[in-house]
Formats: sequence, C-alpha cells, structure tokens
Amino acid sequence: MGSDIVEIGINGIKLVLIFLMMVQAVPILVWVERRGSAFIQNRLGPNRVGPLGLLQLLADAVKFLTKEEFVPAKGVPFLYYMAPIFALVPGAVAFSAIPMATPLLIDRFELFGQMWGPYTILFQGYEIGVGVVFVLGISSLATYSILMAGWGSGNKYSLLGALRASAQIISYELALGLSIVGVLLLNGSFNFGEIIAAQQGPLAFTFIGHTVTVPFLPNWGVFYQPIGALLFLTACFAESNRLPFDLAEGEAELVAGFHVEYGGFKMLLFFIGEYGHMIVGSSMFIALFLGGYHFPFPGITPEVLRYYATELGYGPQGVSIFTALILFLSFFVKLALLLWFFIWVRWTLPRFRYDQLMDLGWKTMLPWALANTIITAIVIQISKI
Amino acid sequence: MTTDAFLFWFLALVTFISALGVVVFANPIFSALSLVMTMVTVAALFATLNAFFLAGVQLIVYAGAVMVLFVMVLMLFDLHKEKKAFTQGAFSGSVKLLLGGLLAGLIVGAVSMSKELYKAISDQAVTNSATGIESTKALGQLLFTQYIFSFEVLGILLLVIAIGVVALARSKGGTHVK
Amino acid sequence: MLNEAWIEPGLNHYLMLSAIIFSLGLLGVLLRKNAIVMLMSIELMLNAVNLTFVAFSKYSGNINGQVMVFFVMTIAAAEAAVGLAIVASIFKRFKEVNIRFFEHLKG
Amino acid sequence: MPLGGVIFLFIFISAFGALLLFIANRIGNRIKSVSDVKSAPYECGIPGIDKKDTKISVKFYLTAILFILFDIEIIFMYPWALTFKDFISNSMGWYSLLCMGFFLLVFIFGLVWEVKSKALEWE
Amino acid sequence: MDHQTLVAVLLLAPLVGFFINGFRYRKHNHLVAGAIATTMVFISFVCSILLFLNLTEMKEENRRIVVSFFEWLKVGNFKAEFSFVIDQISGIMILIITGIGSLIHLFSIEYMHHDKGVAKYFSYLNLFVFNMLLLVLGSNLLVMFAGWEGVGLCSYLLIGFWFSDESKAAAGMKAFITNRIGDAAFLIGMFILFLQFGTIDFANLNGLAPSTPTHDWLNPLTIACLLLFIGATGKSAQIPLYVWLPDAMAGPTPVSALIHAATMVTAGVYMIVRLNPIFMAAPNALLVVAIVGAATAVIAASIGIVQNDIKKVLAYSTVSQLGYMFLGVGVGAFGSALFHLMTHAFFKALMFLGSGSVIHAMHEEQDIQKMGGLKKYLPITHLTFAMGWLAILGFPGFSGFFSKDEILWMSYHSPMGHPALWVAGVLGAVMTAFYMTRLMALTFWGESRVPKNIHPHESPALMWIPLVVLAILSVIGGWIGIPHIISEILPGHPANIWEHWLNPMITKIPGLAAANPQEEWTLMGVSVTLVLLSSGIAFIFYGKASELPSKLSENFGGLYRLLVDKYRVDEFYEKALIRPFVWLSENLWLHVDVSFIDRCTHWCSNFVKGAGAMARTVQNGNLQQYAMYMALGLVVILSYILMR
Repeated sequence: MGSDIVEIGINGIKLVLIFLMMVQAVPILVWVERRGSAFIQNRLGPNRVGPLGLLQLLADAVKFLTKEEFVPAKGVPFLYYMAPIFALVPGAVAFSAIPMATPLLIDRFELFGQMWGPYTILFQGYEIGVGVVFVLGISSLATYSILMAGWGSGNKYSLLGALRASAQIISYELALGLSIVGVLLLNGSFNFGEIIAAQQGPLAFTFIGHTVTVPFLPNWGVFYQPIGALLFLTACFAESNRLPFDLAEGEAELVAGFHVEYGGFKMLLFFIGEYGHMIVGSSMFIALFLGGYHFPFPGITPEVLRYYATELGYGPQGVSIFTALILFLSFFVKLALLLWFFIWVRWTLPRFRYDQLMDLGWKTMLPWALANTIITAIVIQISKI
Repeated sequence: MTTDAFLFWFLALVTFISALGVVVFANPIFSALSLVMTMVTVAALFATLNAFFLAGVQLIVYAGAVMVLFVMVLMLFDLHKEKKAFTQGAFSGSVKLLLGGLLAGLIVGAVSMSKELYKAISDQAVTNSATGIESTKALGQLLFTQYIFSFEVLGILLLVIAIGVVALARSKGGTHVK
Repeated sequence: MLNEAWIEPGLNHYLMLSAIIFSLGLLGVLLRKNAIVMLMSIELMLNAVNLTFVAFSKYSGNINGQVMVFFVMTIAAAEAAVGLAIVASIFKRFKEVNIRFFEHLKG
Repeated sequence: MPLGGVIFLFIFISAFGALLLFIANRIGNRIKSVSDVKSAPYECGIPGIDKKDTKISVKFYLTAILFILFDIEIIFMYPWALTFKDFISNSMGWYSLLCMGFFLLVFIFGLVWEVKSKALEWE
Repeated sequence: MDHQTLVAVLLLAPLVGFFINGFRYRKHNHLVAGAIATTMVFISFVCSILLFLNLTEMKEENRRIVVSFFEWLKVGNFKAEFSFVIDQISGIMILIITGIGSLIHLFSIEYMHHDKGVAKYFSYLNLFVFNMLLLVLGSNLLVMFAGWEGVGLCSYLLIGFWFSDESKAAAGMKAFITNRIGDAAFLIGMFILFLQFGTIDFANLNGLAPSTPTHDWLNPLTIACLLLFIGATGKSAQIPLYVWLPDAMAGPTPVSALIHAATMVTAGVYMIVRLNPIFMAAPNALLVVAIVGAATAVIAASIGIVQNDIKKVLAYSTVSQLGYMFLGVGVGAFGSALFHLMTHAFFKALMFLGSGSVIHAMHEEQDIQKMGGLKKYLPITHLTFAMGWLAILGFPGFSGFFSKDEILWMSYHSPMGHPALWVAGVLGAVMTAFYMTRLMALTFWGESRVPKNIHPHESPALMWIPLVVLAILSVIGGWIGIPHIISEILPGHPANIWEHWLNPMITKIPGLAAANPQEEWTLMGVSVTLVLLSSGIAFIFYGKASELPSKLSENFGGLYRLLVDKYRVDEFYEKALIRPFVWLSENLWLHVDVSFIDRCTHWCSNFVKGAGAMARTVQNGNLQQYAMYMALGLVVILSYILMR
C-alpha cells in the first residue's frame, strides 16, 4: 500500500474516497433512473421535492432510515443482516482495481516537521497485475450476498429468487469470462494499465505485413472485438440482474425475488450493490473496449495534454494533476453514458422468460463467444499482429 | 513487524478461524460460508506468495463456482442446524481428535525444527516478480509445453464428468427399484 | 521466543499453517456426519495442500508447483461436482445426507 | 503491495455497512414486540404454509455443476490467451493453436452434448 | 513424408479401417466396408512401395530404416522400444503382405457380399493386416510377439467367422489352442535369449550371435532356438503342430488365401530368417528344423493325394510347401527359403482365390468329386489356376521352379544338408505334382460331374482381376532369383537380384564348397523329370477317367485308409495326449483335490472365517472409521520417519 505512513494514509483515504464516490453515485443514479424512466414513458417522475425533484434523494434517505426494523420469523438473523452488508463489497473492491486516469505525482512536502515524498499516487484503488482475473474473481463473490439474503429471509419466494438469480449470474459468467479471451489474446496481458495503454492513438494494426491506419478512429478494443464487446455488455446486464434480465426479482411470480423480506436501509444497500455492479461492468467495458480514460479523438493523448499543461506553466506535479483530471473527465463521461445506456435499456426492453434467458446464455452467447475466441486466435496467428 | 508479516499473521489467523468454523458449525450453511471465507483468505495467501493468477483462479473457481454449488445444494436440500452434527462415540471421537492434533503437531514440529529451505535461491526466482505477469506467463508456457498431455486429458476428464453428472442428475436414484 | 526472525513469514510458516488447516479438514472428514460437510472438509484439505505447493513454488523459484495447483484445483472442482451429484441423487430419493446412512446402500 | 489495499477495503466496507445498519437500527421505528402476523413469511396475503419442503427443480444445481466444469475450461484459456503471442513470436503459434484447438473441440463436444441431451432445457 | 510418418501411416491405415468397420459393422454394406478396408490396405501398400524405394536408394552397407515411436517397457535392464525396422527382409515382407493383402481384400468384396457380417469380416481382415505388419516390422522380439499374438487372434476370429456352425467355431478354437502351445515355447525361447544376450532387439541379438557354432545340445542357445522353432511350428503348421491348418479351412476362402497360405503361416519362416545369425550358431537346432521340414513336406503331401475337398488339398499343399521352406532354412539357405516364401505366397494365394472362385461358382460346393469339366464354365479361373499349378509343380520357367529347385539343390549341396534330405524333398515334389495334377484334372478337366441343380458361372471382374494379377506374378515372380547355372546359359547373364539383395542380411554357410554345375544340372534334371512323370501319371489316372485310382485304393487299402485318415494324427493326439490328460485331471481332482487340498482349504477358510469374524468389527462400512485408519497410518509413518 505504500512505503511509509503518509503514503499508506493517502492510499487509504483514496480507497475510502473511491468507495464513497460509488456509494454517492447511487442516489444520483436512482434519480436519473426515475426521471429517465418517466422521460421514456412520457410522464413526469419525481418533481416535487426540490428543483427537478433532486431533493427526493434526501427525502428517500430519511425515509429509509426511519423504517421499522425486524427479522422475519423464520429468518436467520446473522445471514439476514450479513447479506446487505456483503452486497456492497464486491462492487467496490472490483471497481477500485480499474484505473480511471494517469497517476498523480506528488512533490516532496513537509508534514509534522518531516519531509515526505515524492509519491506516485495511482488514479485507482490499487494496481493489480492480473487485474482482469481479479475483477472477475471478486465479482463472482456477489452470488453469496444473494444466496445469503435468500436463505436468511426464511421465505420460499426469496429462496427461489436467490436460486434463480445465482443460476442466472453463473450462467452468464461463462459468457462474460469467454468474451474477454479475445481481448486477452490481442493484448497478451491481464493488466488494465497495459490494456488501456495499448488503446491509445489512432486505430492502427498490422495485417499480414501491411500496416493499416485509420486516423479518425481511436485504437479501441471495440473495433477489434465487436462481437466480444457485445457479448460482454449483454453479460454485464445479466450479471447485475437488470432488465431485460431481472428474472430474480420477477415481480409477478416472485414478488421481488431475494429481497422480498427486506426493507429500509438494508434494501438501500442492495440497491447500492446492484448499481455497483453496473458501475464495475461499465468501467470494465470501458477499460477493455472503449479505450479506458483515453479520449475518443486519437489526437488528444496524455502526452499532448502534458505538453499543454507544461505550456500553461505548471510544474511536474501540476502537469500530472491537470492531465489526470482531464483524463478522468473523459472516463467519467464514458461511464455516465454507459450507465445511462443501462437505464435506457431497462425501460425499453421487456423481460425475458426464464428459459429464454438460460437459452440465450448457454446456447447463444457461449457458442458465439467461443467462435469469437477461435476466430480471433486464428486471425492473430495468420496476420501475426 | 513489516507489512508482509502483518498481512501474513492476519490472514493466517482469519484462515485458521474460518477453517475451524467449517468443522465446528453445526449448521452446514454456516460451514459452507465459513469455507468460502477460507477460500478467499487462501487466495489472499496465494497473493502474498506472488501467485497472483492462482489467487484469481482460486477466487473464480473455488469461491465463485465450487462453493456456490455447495451453498446452492445445501439450500435446495433445506438443511438446517443439525442436532447431531458430529458422529457419536466418545472414544472414537477422542481418538480422531487426537489423531488430527497429532498430525498437525508432528508436521508443525518437524517443520519448525528444520532449517529454512530454499532461502538462498528465493531472491532471483521468476516467481518473485511483483506483478505476477511473468509467473503467469511462465505458467502458461509450462502448461502448453511440458504439461500439454495432462492439459488435454483434463479437458477430456471434464467432458466425461459433465456427461456423468447429467446422467446422475437424471437418475431416479438407486439401481434397485422396488 | 517471539524474536524478529520468527515473526517474519517464511516457507516454514506457510507449511505450518497448511498443516494445521489440513488437520482441521481431516477432523472435519472424520467427525462430521453430513456427507456434504465431509466433501467441504476435503476441499479444505486440498486447499491446504495447494498452499504448500504455492509456498514451495515461491521459495524454490520453480513454477511447476503452480501448474500443479492449477491441476489440483481443476480436479478438486470436478470431484466436488461429482460428489455433490451423487449426494444429491441419494438425497432426492432418501432425503438423507448422513454418511452413516450411505452404508445401507451397499449390495 | 495491493493486497493490503484490498483487505483494507474489504474490512472498511464491511464496517461501513455494519455501521449504516446499526445507525438505521437505532434511528428506525422500533417496535417493542413484533406480532406473529407481521413477522410471518410473505405469502401474498394467503395464510403461510409452514412446510418449506417445496419441490425445487434439480436444474439449479445441474446448472451450477455444468457451470463449474465449463468455468474451469474457460479459466484454462486465460494462460493460453496470455502466452499466445509469445508462442507466435517463438513461431509455435500453430502448435499452441492446435493444443487449444483440441481442448476446444472437447469443450464444444461437451456443450453440444449437453444441449442435445436437453440438460440445459428449462421447461 | 519422412520415414516416421510413412511407417505410422503404413501401420495405422489398416487399424483405422478396423475401427471404422468394427464400430459400424451393422451399418456398412459390402461395398462400403470393402471399399474402406481395401483402400486402407492399399494405402499401406503405397507406403510400403515408397519405403521400399527409399530402401533401394540407400547404400548397401546400412540399408535399413529404423523408426522408433516410444519406449514401451523398461524394467531393470530390460528395455523394449516400440520401434520398427525396415531392411531387406522386412521390406520384402511388407510388400508381400500389403500387396497380396489388397488383392485379397478386393477379391473379398464380391466373395463375401452375401454375408451379413461383411463389415465385421473386413474389420478383422484389416486388423490382421495391422498385426501382421507389426509382426514383420517389429525391431525386437517383443513387438514381433505382439504381432504374433495379434495374428493368432485374427486367425481365430476369422476361422470361426461363421461361428454359428459349431464345427467351424471348434476349428477356430483348435487353431487358437494349438498356436498357444507354440506361443508358450516362443515366449520361453525369447526369455532364454534375453537371459543369454541381455537384449531382445534383433540388430543387437544378431550382432551378439557367437561366430563359432555350438554343437552342444544343452547349450542355452540351442534350447532357445529349438523353443523358438516350436513356436514356429505352431504358427507355420509343421509337425507336430500342423493339425490346425487343414481345419482352418472352415474360414472364408479369401482368409485361407491371405492368412493360411500367403502371410501368417510364413511367420515362423520369417522369424527364423530374421534371427538367422542366432540359428546359424546353433546347427543342431537347424538340423532339427531341416528334418522336421522335410518330414512335413513328405507327410503333408502324401495326405494331400487322397483329399477330396478342394480347400483341404490346398491346405495340405500349404503345409507341405511350408515344410520346404523350413527345409531350406534348416540347411542354411535362408535366402532361398524366403524366396520360396514369396513365390509360394503368389501361387498359393492365387490357387486359394481360384478355389474360392470355383466354390463361388459351384454355390459353396467344395468336393472335387462333384466337379470336373469346369474349364468351359470358368475360363479365366481355369487359366490362372493352371498358372498356379505349373508354378507349384516347379515347371521350368515358372516361379516355383526357381525357388523349389534352389532349396532342393541347397539341401544336397550345403554342408548342413544331406542327400537324404534331398531325396525327401524330391519325393515331396513328386507327390505335390501328383496331387496338384489330380486336383486340376478332377476340377477343371475331364467329364463334368456337376450336379444338375448347379449352374457354374464365371466370377465377376472384381474377383478375377486379383487372379490375373497373381497369375502374372506367379509366372514371372521367379525371374528375380535365377540360379547361376541357368543364368549362364541365358542371353545377357541376368544376375541373381534376389541373392544380391539379401546378401548383407544372411549369414554365410561355413564351408560351402563351390557349386559343381554338372552335379547341379543332373539333380535339377532328375527332379524335373520325376515331377513331370508324376504329373503325367496323375493326368492319366484322373484326367482320362480311368479305373486305376479305385483299383489302387482297393489293392493298397490299408495305406489308402491311413492316408485318408491323415495318418490318424488327430486320433493319436486324442488318445495319446488328450485322454491321458483328462484321466490325470480326473484322478487329481478326485483324489488329490477333493480329499487333500480341499480339506486344507476348508481348514484355511474356517480359520479365515473365524479370524474374519473377529476382524469384521474393523471392516464395518463406516467410511469415517476407514479414514481414521488412514490418518492413523499417516501419523505412524510420519512419527517413524521423524523419530528415526
């Protein structure tokens, strides 16, 4: 985490900030979701509390906090309370592994009468060498929260919902895991940093000795792996139990799925978990297929930004902060657009039937992902990219 | 006490406690969740040993797949806290406990009395790379050259198991239908 | 006793930890009645062995140990799959997971 | 060492969540004694049936088992994907492709078999 | 393609055919199965040709291709590679096996097309070819033995192919069991060789063979050679183990042609030729080989005279011709024996296929008394069969003449030979001429005795094409091994390609004097004259439908009955070996087994029962207790290791 106490402290605070950022995004997203759905369905949505209904969030929070607290009679209290807490963990832990901008350089400074630094602070929670595997591994822990909730409630509907949700999640985890093999083949790395760095600049690749350059397109993974990107995004929808894959909730037959017995703040934590999944999925999609924090305009590279910052008269520390913030903005915009896409899809598409859902996962997406892998490998071998 | 040492002792403690939990929890579901915890801490221990890829695989395969299966089956079977979770028989029980203790004691004693193995060569080793990419690549190279036969055989084994499991799940249970 | 050298983790520490966890798993297999818990205890033992493999791999600088762990994980997962399928088909018919009950299935 | 950060985050989030729940518990509208009706499992209004012995489709754990097996096969592709370019630069690309090709063949055979055997059908 | 691939394809093609036809034998009709099987063997044939061409391009000193696939066994200093060698000997053998094999496969398509299990038949045939190639190509005795057992199995399967007929199933069993006796001896011989030389690799064995021959009967080398020869007598149907071969005619006729005439039965000869330096070091064993070979040649031929079943005649002829090969081997003329092996493969395969054609035409009738005058119905078969007839007679210019004459000459001329052996050989040749002419006369010439309800017809093209190819080979096949004395009078003095080719592989006979041309001409003249005379007599006897044969058989009734009963060898075996054995077994069972051993065992079992009752408390089916014992064992072993 760091070499001395201050660096450890900075990193710790950074982690907390990233987590809080994720938590804070949720009320905003809830608002966007409600307003967005209203917009799509041609109604008004929350508009009474505060301007544009923005303060609705605050009112909701207060309402959640004052809900009455009890454990269902047949429930297992420990699991009942553990489940919402644990719902928070995988999303945040996985999200922290994804780089959001270039690192910050901190000059030497004085604190407590001692000189500290210089430090290089990564614009991510922590850099993991095998980041892709790490994120997949941590995300796969999300199933437990659902299973614990389903079991801990002591209700057959919630248990059934939990089983359906987890069966769905693991089914789509196959397609998810397989759809990124193509990206791994192209990059030969599990490291998000390296994968993002490879997507810098204009679209350029070597095909059987010919170098092809498309100056107006960025060198993003989505252009190399369109099928992989599509499958990945679809699997992300299923992984976060969003419509059109929200079979776990199934209002008609399961009344709300695994969190039927939950209310108040515990329910909110589940919401945070679900949005956390969306955020992790989106940012992983960005990192693998949409060039990470790089701008969609091939001309604006981090080097160019650094050059501008130097021109503006910043020192090394200032340059790094300037660059990182601008790049973070790029990342943030992509994330926001993708999250909007999630919401948009949710209110546009109807729900699948459960057998259709399983068929899609096992019989459509898995074979396509396999085909994608094989074709990618053969093309790489032939063209020796 | 360095960070490494702190991490190790912390993880060792959590691993021990959760492993103990697997054995002593009367409710199988708690046992299973305890085992999940053990798996996660063992993954962390792998990471302290610079086997990052294996740590990830441990999370995906064990924590994310195998234990999900266990928990799912336990929930499907609707198994609650068992009144008699342990086998009866005070004598054999104590013998078994003694055996377990003896085994652990013997190994721990033997290890603690032995000298540090491999201390000299551990510095320049390939497994010591910080990011784990090199060791993962070396693992892949090895897997596809020296262990290629085992690899392919494993593929076939998995196929056989997939077929067998479907057959088992289909069976109405037992060959002697009365 | 608790000097600096002892606190700093080395190969021995990992081996001891693995031995202890292995013994716990063994006790689980020996003492628990529930067949599923026994299977889980076996997984625990396998994990302990994996830890040994990785520790040796690191301290001897030989990656072969990690490949072996990879295989062990695969086999363990496969074993769990088959074991659970068997227990499940017995449970479906007899509603029983007690290991002593399985003795009545012979012949 | 990123591991420290991960563990820190794990513990921090758990503590944070627990704290939130604790606060909600303190602030929340607490009832002295929860009535049996209120705490009964949700049953759409009809009286709850105590028996939890519901028949749950065996498909769930069958899916989970098949998931394990296929997941392992996919995990095996990761080191291959990682080293594929190295193999190509050692001009062993076709060899690597062939090794994985056989593996994938077995994989595909398994998948096709499962589909054919209707193990993946959800009525 | 490199040699490794070629050899792999050569070996695996028939095996693939076996699997394809074997797994889907209910689905394939005769055309599909036959096409697959024939193609596979033909692929092997092409590979053999390529390998052989490669071989001819090599230098004469190291003309061998060794292909090693993997280490098969390694126990102590015993090491066996799964490797194959192609040299002058095996190069020719693979050509014969795959070449004749593909012709016979082709023939079988039409011959077997009525049969239900035709795909099964072809799969067995392919398996046989694979095993035969294994036998021939193996670079050590173990691989050879694997093939040796494999061909035995295929022979058993194919003899008993129509196993619903009990006698045919019994014939298969008989072949299998008789072979087993030989195989046991072979195995022991192999062990002795390994003990003696520490290797079973042919190259090493031949290199280690002592240069000075041993005349000690009890020398391990002599014993090993004799044991190997017993193995050979089993496989190659020599006295005393020849009895299975005539019965083996129960199998389909193409099988008889391929297995029981052309290839498998020659395995014994091949084995001895392959190990010729070893055998040369044990002249006593070779003497036995020569005597047994000569005796077999005469006795089998004499039985052949009175047989009425067309295939039985050919079967005894095969036994007799194999006797010639062993005679050649026994007098040290390994090259000539191999030469005769090849020509015999040509003409005997031809005649078996011809007989198959006849049987096919006659609607499964095999009795030659019911044939006659078939010349006009089966012109092609008759013509080709006649070529085979001339070849086996040793008619000058035909292939059999060169090879048989070479063996006869060597049996006289070689220091290891003896005039008596020559006399026996000529006697055999004379009888061969007699019964073959009788066969020709009764089958093709003279008056038709065909029953009214049978209308013979010429076989379809798929059947006669192999006949024509084999007939051509039977006629010209001998010209690659022209003896010196004949080549001297021929224009251009064609060289003896055969001898030249095999020269590096064959041990020279020590003390071989230079040939006296006059002597050789004389002997050749005598034998040819006698043979022609004998066939002339046979023609008069049977071709002219005279009374002479029946008169003769009346006058020499005892001898005739003896011959018809095949010297009563089967009965003798029944009385002398099987009955006493059964008697001994019964007595042992009644007096030793029941009254003594059973009591001991009962006591033992009671003891065990008592002990088991005590120990049963341990074996209670409690899994966890078992695991506890395992843990206990672990702890004990660990503490022993630690406390040591």
